[in-house]
Amino acid sequence: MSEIQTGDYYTRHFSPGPSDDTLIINMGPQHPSTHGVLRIIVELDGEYILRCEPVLGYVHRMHEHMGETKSYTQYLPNMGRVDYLHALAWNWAWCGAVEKLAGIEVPERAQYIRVLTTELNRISSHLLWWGAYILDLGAFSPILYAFQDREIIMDLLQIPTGSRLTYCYFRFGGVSADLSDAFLAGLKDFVPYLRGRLPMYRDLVTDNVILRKRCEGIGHFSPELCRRYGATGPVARGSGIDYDVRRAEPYSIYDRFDWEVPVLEAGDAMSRYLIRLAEIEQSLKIIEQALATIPSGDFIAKGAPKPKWAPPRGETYFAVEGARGKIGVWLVSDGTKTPYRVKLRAPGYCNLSLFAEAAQGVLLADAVSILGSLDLVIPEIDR
Amino acid sequence: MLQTEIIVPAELVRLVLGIVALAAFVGANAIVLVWLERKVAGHIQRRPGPFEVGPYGLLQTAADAAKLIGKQLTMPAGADAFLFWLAPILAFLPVFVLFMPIPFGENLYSLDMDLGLVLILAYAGFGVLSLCLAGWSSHNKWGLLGAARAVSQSVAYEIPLLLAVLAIAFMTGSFNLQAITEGQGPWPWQWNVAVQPLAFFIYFACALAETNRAPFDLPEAESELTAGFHTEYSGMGFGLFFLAEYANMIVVSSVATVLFLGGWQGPVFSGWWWFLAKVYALILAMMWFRWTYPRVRFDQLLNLNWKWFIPLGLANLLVTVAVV
Amino acid sequence: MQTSALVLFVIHALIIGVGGIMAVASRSLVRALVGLIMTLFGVSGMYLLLNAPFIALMQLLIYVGAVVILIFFAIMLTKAPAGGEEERPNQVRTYLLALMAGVLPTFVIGWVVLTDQPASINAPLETGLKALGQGLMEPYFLAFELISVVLLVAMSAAVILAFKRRQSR
Amino acid sequence: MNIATCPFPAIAITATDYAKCGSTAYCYVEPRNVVRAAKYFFEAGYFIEDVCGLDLEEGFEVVYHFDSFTAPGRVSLRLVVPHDKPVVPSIAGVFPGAEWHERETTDFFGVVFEGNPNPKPLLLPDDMTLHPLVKEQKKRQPAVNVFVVHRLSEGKEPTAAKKKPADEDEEA
Repeated sequence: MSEIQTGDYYTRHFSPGPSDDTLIINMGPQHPSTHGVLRIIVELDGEYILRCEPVLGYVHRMHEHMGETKSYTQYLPNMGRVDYLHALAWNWAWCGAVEKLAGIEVPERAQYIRVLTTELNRISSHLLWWGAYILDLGAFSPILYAFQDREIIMDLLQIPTGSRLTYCYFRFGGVSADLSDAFLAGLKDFVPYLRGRLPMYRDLVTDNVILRKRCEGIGHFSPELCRRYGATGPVARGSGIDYDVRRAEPYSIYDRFDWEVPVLEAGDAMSRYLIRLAEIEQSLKIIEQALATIPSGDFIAKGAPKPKWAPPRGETYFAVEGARGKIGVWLVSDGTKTPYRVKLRAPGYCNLSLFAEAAQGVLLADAVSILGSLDLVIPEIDR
Repeated sequence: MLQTEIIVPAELVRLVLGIVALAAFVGANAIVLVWLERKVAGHIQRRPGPFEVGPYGLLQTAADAAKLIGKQLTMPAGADAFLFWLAPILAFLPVFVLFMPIPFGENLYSLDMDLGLVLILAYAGFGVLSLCLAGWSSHNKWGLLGAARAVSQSVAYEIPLLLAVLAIAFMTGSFNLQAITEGQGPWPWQWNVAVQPLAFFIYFACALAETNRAPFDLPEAESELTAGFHTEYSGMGFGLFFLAEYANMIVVSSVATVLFLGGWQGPVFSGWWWFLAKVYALILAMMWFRWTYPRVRFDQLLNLNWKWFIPLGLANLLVTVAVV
Repeated sequence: MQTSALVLFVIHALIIGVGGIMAVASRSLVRALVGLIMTLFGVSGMYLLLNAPFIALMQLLIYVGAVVILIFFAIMLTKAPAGGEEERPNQVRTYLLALMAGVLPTFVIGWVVLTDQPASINAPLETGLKALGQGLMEPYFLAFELISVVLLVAMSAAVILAFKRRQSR
Repeated sequence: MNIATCPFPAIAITATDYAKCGSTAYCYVEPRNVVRAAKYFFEAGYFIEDVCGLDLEEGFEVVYHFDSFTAPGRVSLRLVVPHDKPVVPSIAGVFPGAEWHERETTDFFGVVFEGNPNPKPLLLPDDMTLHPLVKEQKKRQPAVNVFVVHRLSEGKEPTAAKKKPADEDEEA
């Protein structure tokens, strides 16, 4: 071949295999099914993937460095931008880490508010994933049905949080505003409404024979694979690993509610799909119980930190269950107003890292299905 | 000076008039269909669809056409210019030939040909050719993959399509579309679909595959291949592929109407309106499928063809021959 | 009608000729293929001139719709080795041989036509489909079956090749 | 876990208050023993949570968080490498998931993970030479200033217990 160097750094360092008949192709960063700006360099034999390598960093914003330059309160809005689909879980992860470090008690009502809004946010994240995944498989309509339901959630969450997507609602020691009656009434109506919609989704999409053929047996992840790559969330639970941070590392008041962790053994894309749908139902269950038992009281602790507050020195690790898996925040403080080190463990990052191994030898169309079933949010992966 | 007597045969006049009329028909229909597709998609997806431009958004397509025409035509570096621009033209031109033998009414056809059906089948092959050329010449790997898919898909699906069509031809004993129409009665139970439901099913499935409509839209498969064979086309280059897709939809629906649904005959007031109604019903069904089903995978598509459609088509043909 | 027939003949001959030259002379395989299609298209027009529409349409259906597409497929799936035979300029000897390969058959056919002129009909008659089918199944049955044997052999060979490739994967 | 029963050569093991700092134990090892430690955690059924860096006055601290799906209780495996020669053996051969975390740490801190199967920049551009999380000299803190180790029962500061160097020559 000619000596002219083509491609960029990553393509040049992606050494092709020994065969002459393969095709090296850039899937992304502008590709319809990489959900944003993920890029995957793929070596294809026909339509079979021989090898692939994800290339990240196209929306990398160095949130961890921002954490070292901003004060604790100033860093709060960053969380909604890490994973914009389940922003409240990240809110919670950051607030929880700081509260754990400084030993701040969260009032009872604030705990309930956090559970209610986070679970609602989880449903909206799963709904969006559901639509987007079916879109990856080539059906256009379900995503708009999902958006219709998600719209109600966003309208609801707008009432207490004031924003629709990148929420910044939690504060150290509570939340920024109390839940209004309009929100509580709306939520009360929403639970049976969504329950009524779910059977329709099942009839329309889940039982569709083409969808089943595209998901069943595709992208099999063994529990061992999940463990080696540290996959968590629906990806791990779809592979038979009974692991949910809300149960395994209990935080807040999740132990008061009666709910289950859905686990399926199959480990294929279909089981991940079903897990997420089942999680919507479980979240509804939690919301229903929390709505029934929400106490009155303060929505933020009396001695909640002021903006220029500095926590004691020390370090802590706090994890919450996000829609995509285990969100972890490792926080090191040197006792000043800015954190010494913030490490954000993004679940999507770990889940995606197993893709290169899982996609070996599958068809390109199946790779799209696997990629979709991982539920990627690229800003969260790149941070 | 040589005196030549110019004889213009009536058949030629009919042909020229027919082609002009067909060009208008195809153009008008494509515009209506694009609008219809968006409206159908909109209503399936619980949104209004286009409704800003003109009444009910009727002028939306015109606005889009103006936009497409106004856009710069770009070509990637390293592409084969001749083939690159030949492909969209080749996609659209044969469409006129395909329409010629179709009888829209008792006397409404532009070419009365004994081999009308064969003519349509023969020229339908050019569509695939244009897809291949487009994918290959655009110097794009996604385009190449799309072209490879287009080839194997259409080669595979042409066989059961032919088998289904042959069953009807055997029954009628003619390739003349007018004769096939007249071989059926005006009432639905006299149509070929009542006698040959399997052939109709196979034909319609294959027609979806041949026109690259969902769930068989693998050559473009935008979630896998970005846009497949027409990834690199801009402006009217893309527009011609788009028009050809809709024109092909009308063609396959028209042929299905003639072969299986009694053509222009209806229980009352037989005429071209019946023909159009049937064609549009089929097209609506195609749109309905597209906006409902996920896309099948490539090997599933081929397996479906080789393991089900071809054996079924052959069996159907054998039974038909035995009965006839 | 004679003049118009002649004009049409010339047009088709030109299409065939240009297509042939394109098929032989172009560097790119796909362009050569387009030339081949042009030739086949012209030939099909010739059949139409001979009042044999069925053969003309079959020519398009089988050659353009299937054979050429398959060749296309083969071209897309194989990569010409860089610096292979096709890339070097041809030698004079090759051109001479090519010219001979083209001219010799013309001479033979021309000679046969000139010495033993077949009885020609001014306006060719259209043979009905039925007659065509009967002709294939009755007097020319053996030839017809032999062709199908050839196709069968080709098909089995293709299957065997495909299986070998699949096993090596 | 206990320093005496620890199956891999560790420098110090501190049992910590899980409720306060989110880990059950901090386990300090020499950089060259990290692969053996990772192997132990792999065989014990842990999964890798993340690999983080931390810039301290003593050097770069690399922290591996391991957690278990079945019996929760995070263990953080730690090691310190000097600023001028930040080289750590890669554990990607044991936990393939560590590959990305290690590459990320290389991007942010310039810590080199020897033996990483794909040592390219992951999150930062390939031509970037700056390591954004490396602190200026005057902003670096010594470890004592940031670590308050919450021991389980006694409130004493941890004492670094040296392990016998008998089996330290085994490299993975």
